[in-house]
Amino acid sequence: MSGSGGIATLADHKRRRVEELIARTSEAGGVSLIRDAGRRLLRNPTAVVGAAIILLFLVIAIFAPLVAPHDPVQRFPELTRDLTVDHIPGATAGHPLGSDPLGRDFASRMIYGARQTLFVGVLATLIGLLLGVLLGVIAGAVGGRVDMVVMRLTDVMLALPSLLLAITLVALASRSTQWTVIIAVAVVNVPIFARLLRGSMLAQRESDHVLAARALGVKRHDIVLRHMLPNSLTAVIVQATLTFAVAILDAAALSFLGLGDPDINRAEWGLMLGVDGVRYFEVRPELAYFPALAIILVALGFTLLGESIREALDPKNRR
Amino acid sequence: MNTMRASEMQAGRRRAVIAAGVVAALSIGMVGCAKSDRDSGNEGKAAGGTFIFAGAGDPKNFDPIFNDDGESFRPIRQLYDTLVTHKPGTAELTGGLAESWSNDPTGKVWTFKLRQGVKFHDGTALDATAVCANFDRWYNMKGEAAQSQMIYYTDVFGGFAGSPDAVYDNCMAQDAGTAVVTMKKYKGAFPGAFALTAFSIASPAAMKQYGSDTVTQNGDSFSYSAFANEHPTGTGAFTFGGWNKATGEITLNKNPDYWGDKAKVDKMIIKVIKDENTRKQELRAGTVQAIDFPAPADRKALANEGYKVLDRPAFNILYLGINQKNNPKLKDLRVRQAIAYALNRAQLVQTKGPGGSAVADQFLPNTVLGYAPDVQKYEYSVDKAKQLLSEAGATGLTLNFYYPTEVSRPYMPNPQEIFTVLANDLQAAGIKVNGVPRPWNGGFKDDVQQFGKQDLHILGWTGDYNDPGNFVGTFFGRPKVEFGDQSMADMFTAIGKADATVDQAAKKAAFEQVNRDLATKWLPAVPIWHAPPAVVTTKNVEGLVPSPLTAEQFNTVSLTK
Amino acid sequence: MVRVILRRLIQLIATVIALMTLVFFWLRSLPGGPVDALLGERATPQTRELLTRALGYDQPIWVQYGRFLKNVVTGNFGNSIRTGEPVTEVISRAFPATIELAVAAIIIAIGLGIPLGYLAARHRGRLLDNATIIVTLVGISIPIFFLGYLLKDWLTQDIHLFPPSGRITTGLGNTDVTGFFVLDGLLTRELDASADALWHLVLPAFTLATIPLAIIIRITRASVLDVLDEDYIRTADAKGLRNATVRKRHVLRNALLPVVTTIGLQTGALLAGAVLTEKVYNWGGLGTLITDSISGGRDYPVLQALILLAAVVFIVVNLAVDLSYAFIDPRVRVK
Amino acid sequence: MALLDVRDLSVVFQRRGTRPVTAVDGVSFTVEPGQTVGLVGESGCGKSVTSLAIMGLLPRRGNTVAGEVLFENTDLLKLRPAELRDRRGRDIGMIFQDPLSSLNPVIPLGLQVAEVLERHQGRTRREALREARGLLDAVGIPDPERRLKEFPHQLSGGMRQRALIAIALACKPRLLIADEPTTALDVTIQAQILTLLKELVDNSGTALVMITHDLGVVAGLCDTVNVLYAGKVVERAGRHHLFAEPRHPYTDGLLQSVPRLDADRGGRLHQIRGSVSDNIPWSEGCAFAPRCDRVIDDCIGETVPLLGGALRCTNPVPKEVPV
Repeated sequence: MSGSGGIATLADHKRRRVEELIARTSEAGGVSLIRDAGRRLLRNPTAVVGAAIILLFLVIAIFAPLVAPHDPVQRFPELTRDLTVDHIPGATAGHPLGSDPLGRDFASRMIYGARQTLFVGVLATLIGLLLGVLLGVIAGAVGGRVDMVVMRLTDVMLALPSLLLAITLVALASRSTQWTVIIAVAVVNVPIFARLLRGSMLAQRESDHVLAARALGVKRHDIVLRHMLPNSLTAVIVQATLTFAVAILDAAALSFLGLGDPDINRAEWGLMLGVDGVRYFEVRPELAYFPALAIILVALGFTLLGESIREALDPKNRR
Repeated sequence: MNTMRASEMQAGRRRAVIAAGVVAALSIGMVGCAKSDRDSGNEGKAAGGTFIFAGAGDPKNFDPIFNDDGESFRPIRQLYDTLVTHKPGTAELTGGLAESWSNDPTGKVWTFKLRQGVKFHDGTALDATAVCANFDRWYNMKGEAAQSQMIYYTDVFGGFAGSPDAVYDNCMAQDAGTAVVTMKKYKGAFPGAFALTAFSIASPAAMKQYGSDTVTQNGDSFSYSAFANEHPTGTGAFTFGGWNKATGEITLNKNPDYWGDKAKVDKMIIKVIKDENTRKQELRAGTVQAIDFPAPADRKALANEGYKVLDRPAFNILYLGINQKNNPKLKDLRVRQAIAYALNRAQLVQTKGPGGSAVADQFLPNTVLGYAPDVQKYEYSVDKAKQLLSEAGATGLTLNFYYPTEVSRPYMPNPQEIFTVLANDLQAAGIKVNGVPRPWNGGFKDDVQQFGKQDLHILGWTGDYNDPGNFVGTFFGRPKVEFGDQSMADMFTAIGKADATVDQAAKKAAFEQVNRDLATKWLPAVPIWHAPPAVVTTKNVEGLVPSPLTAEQFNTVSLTK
Repeated sequence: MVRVILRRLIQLIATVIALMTLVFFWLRSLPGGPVDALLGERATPQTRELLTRALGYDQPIWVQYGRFLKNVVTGNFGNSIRTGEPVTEVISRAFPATIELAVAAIIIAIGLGIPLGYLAARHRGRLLDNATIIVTLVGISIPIFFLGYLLKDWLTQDIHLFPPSGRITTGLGNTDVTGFFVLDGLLTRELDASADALWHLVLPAFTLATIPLAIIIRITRASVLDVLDEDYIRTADAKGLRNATVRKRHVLRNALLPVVTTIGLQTGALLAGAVLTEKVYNWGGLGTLITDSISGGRDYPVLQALILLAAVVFIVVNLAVDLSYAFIDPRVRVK
Repeated sequence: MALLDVRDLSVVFQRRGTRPVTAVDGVSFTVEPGQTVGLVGESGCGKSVTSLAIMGLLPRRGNTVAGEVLFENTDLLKLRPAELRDRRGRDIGMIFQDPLSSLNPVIPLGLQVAEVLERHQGRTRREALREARGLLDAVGIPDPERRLKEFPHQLSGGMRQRALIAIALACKPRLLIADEPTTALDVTIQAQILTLLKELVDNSGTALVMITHDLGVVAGLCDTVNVLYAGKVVERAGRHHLFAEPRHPYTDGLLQSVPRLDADRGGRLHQIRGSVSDNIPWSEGCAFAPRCDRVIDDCIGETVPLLGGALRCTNPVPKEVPV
């Protein structure tokens, strides 16, 4: 929209000039929040770095079978031949990173590690997120006694610091499997997501567009699903990216405490670092350094992205 | 809700400032101390005559009869003596508090000639009455709480006063120097079992004074007497100096009037460090002079750095247990043999065995009576395995393989790795393996020994005394859920007979036959390896003699400058 | 204020009871457990049965629960399965160790974190700022048990700069008054003991401090930046106040509000981190106790008490934080 | 001699990765001692930026200030930060738009008033607080003793603004800059605050720069008025002149868009077409052209000069010919 009414009287070339000038200025100005956020993300180097790391990680994870030279659980005679409890053979033909403590191809295990780590991280995050969001929505939307109960519940969970809760859960699970670890790490995040969602729900219940919708007589669940949830989700997404990093770190910590995934055939970085890496540190430090580095990188990637998304969405940084 | 006055605000700010100051000071202080203290730290090193030994776990208490684990026995062995003991570095019996002992033809009556002039730490004399007092104490122990904690006693002596299967009858003090112990029936365990640390002789006076027999149950556990915790009183080479639980230090002082070789160090501290890696690092840092159970992976490195790596002669066994109950196919000997052939034990020993470990072809080390050199060996052969399986019509067999987590035992330093390797071998021979991990105390022992849920499992044993009964007897002497109840009655009877044989030569022959049959006829389990646990000391530690029973006596240890 | 505290206390009790009941029934439903843990490899069926009766596990579950509750109310948590001493003793011995460690860590985290965060904010976008950001990010992303492991390997083995583990040099730790070794040394005038304890404290404290430090730096930086473009800072400048005054009186005080809350939340992280740090440095505290009571033999009595304690500490600390918050921020006080 | 002489002041914002934006574009005006000058314009016309630039309160990062700000013949822009701080609050006071956010929430009111006295008049805390009490009284805050210890959130909007005024005038500055001092307040309060301001500046002979978008305010107290559009002064005139016969179409538009009681009923209220965002750079002609009713070809092309230092328009509203 431009004041063409006024400039209509102008000579054509002048009018055209004016119109294009206006066009230029307005295009620089008002843009939608999301597009604007996206713009700022791309301009933000940290975001780009984070995204790049994650992308690489995903690619490796997805195409592990194609990238990896060998089967990660197979034991190779040429490696076991001079493998002893206090000597682990290094790089040899066909095994760029040499052997692991059981004569398996370490390089392949590192590569498949991406896959397993992704699996653990994603599942832990998703489960935590779904349960959390569900609780949060219910609490936030229904309010009243339900809200009270849910909040007490999260209180109980939050009363135990994250890793402690995970440890306890694993201990209480008696049988230790990969799933106990995933669940434990997931449950830890439930209250966080729940509170997050409840918070933004409550905030929105009073917000104009919801009030408007209510005034128009839109059904409650429609309001919740169509109007409130979408607006809360951005926050949830940010939290999720950050949670992922925490999840894989916690998984590693559990392995270190001997409470992690007991199946050492499974190539998962946390497991590799927490068990073999530490035990054989002096025999072959790479067994610790590589998984550790991988974990740090990925955790870093997700943190970077999460933080910069949050920053980008923060209205304070617009203009 | 009163609002804050401006003056308070000031105060608040002042507080903040002070806090900040303290913070700064402290953090600086720390670094400062870090520097200033490095030297004084190193002084702690070879402090005169103090020998610091890093153990792997907390003891329970110091009353011998209520204990059954090595970490409790280590200090107890220094504080007490047994009637019969082992020659240093071996499992051979020799005189302890008893200079000599004899056994009547029925094998039921044991006569001990006691050493003269031996005194307990409280000054009272060790004589026949004192010895009998100990035997009677054990036999007449009251209360389920106390009885349930006397693991070795129930195992060896069958039961308590009034129980039908109790082995002990009475103890007579013939004279001050002669104690005569009479059993209701012969038991092969003796005399070896008399050397068990659990059956150390304690001062009756002290036990009376400190109410040694009061074991009280509280919640899910038990608390023990002042005798067991603060005033353990025996005849040992060291006297009790105290147990600092906050730092995990047990202090033992030289006993100047010890009847045997007096301790060469004035003081010994047993420092509890649970993590094997940390034990090694403390050794390197020079804060301890010896560490128990080094990580197998570290032995070579430590040896190269000039530390003394002392191997204990292997006196343990790791086996692959086979439970015949759940899967009928396993009742077929050929299937069990196939499993034996399928396992590449040589490779396992080479790749995962702690230094000095060796493939086991029977369930007891060659130092033990009844070891048969000519048992069937089951050399690794996938083909034989496959062939046997197909003969037995057991191709495509799937087995539940239970293995423990959250545990490390001398015979099983790293269960997960061992399982992974074995499973791998079995898979190669066409046996599908379904691995089931269980926490050691969180279900493994239950599932395997109580409910027998498994088809296969790995477990092991460290011998207590030199007797085949203590090995094969414990495993296969009676029906056990672990290997599938009631199966193979002939095995039980054969072992029972061998165990009951009084004449040593005959007993030897009998057990040799048992071992041969275990390998060829019964094969209830597959022996994997004997893995000697080690002790590592600094160069300046002399005279530490590693014992196959991990029963080291530290009075012989000296520190050279 | 009083009402707030009361409400929190009630909430605390409720939480605790819920937790305990949960834990109790859960634990009882598990295989193995006390009986298994108490009996070594040599357990014979007889002893096992003896023990089950001695512990009253043959009685119906609700009877056991009743007994358990009665004990808890009377402050009796039973005896540790591993050591046989009263749980309260075991814990009261480990507690000072962890507090000593945690306090040292918090001191480091706050003492370094707030200044660094503030500086980073003041030098926004310059080298110092970017460096700090990167370091903190790595600090958050590194598995701290591994960090501790490396520090230990680098600084205690070839160069004996620090002791590898423990709270005090063997033999020196006989000055047990409060259980806080640094303090004990001072109290008993054995300064060398104190110094030694401090010296042992350095590595574990720094390891444990990593994450809180990183987070405090980030929060401080962020909130200082927020405060800097607040209107009232502009007002303060318009008054012509000296730069120092503006920072001390107007910027810092407001910027600290969110930091305080963070510190509160971090105590949780500290307790968790202690589990790892203490394992790495063989630090005889609550963390070690937790790991031991789980993997070292399912020591449920201790575990129960520990969970309870952790909850109480966490809640109490956060209450304290809220109160201190009310102390700094008048707006909260009035509501 | 002018108290404040702003010469060709321009401010350019340049944030990373964006085109530079000229917020203030060569603005010049003067303020005589005791005089009240208005800066008027829609939001975004650069009036607030001008005031901040004068005070040197613009964030250092990302913008460049050019021109001269002569306060009693010393160029504030050339002073070192420390020197500037000595003058702020002592020679020049300032009042801001949002009284709540402009007061520090965690510091009691008393201190916030007192600190400026401590700073510039070397008072001790006690003296300063006593004086502050008097100041609060002067700006009409009831029960000042109590208020001294209270926090901003405990005061009403009006009282907060009075407090800000008290702070700004604490050191009897010779110039007071009020940036939209009333927009955040209820109409009734607005009037009170304005009258308060008026009598305070009159009594103390303080010069006042009143920045507002509200011509009503201007009508109330300004001696001369500068109308800003897109960072430039487009018209400058004495209050009566401006209201009597606005020459610039923009000014005209503003005036007509003010509802008047004497307007004939039902006559629809005039409004200026479009919004601030649709204007063109001054370099291309008259920035207001796209929204202007009186736009002619000559408006587009090159920059329009400030004719006679009073009017920036090629085709102004004709003077009314007396009938």
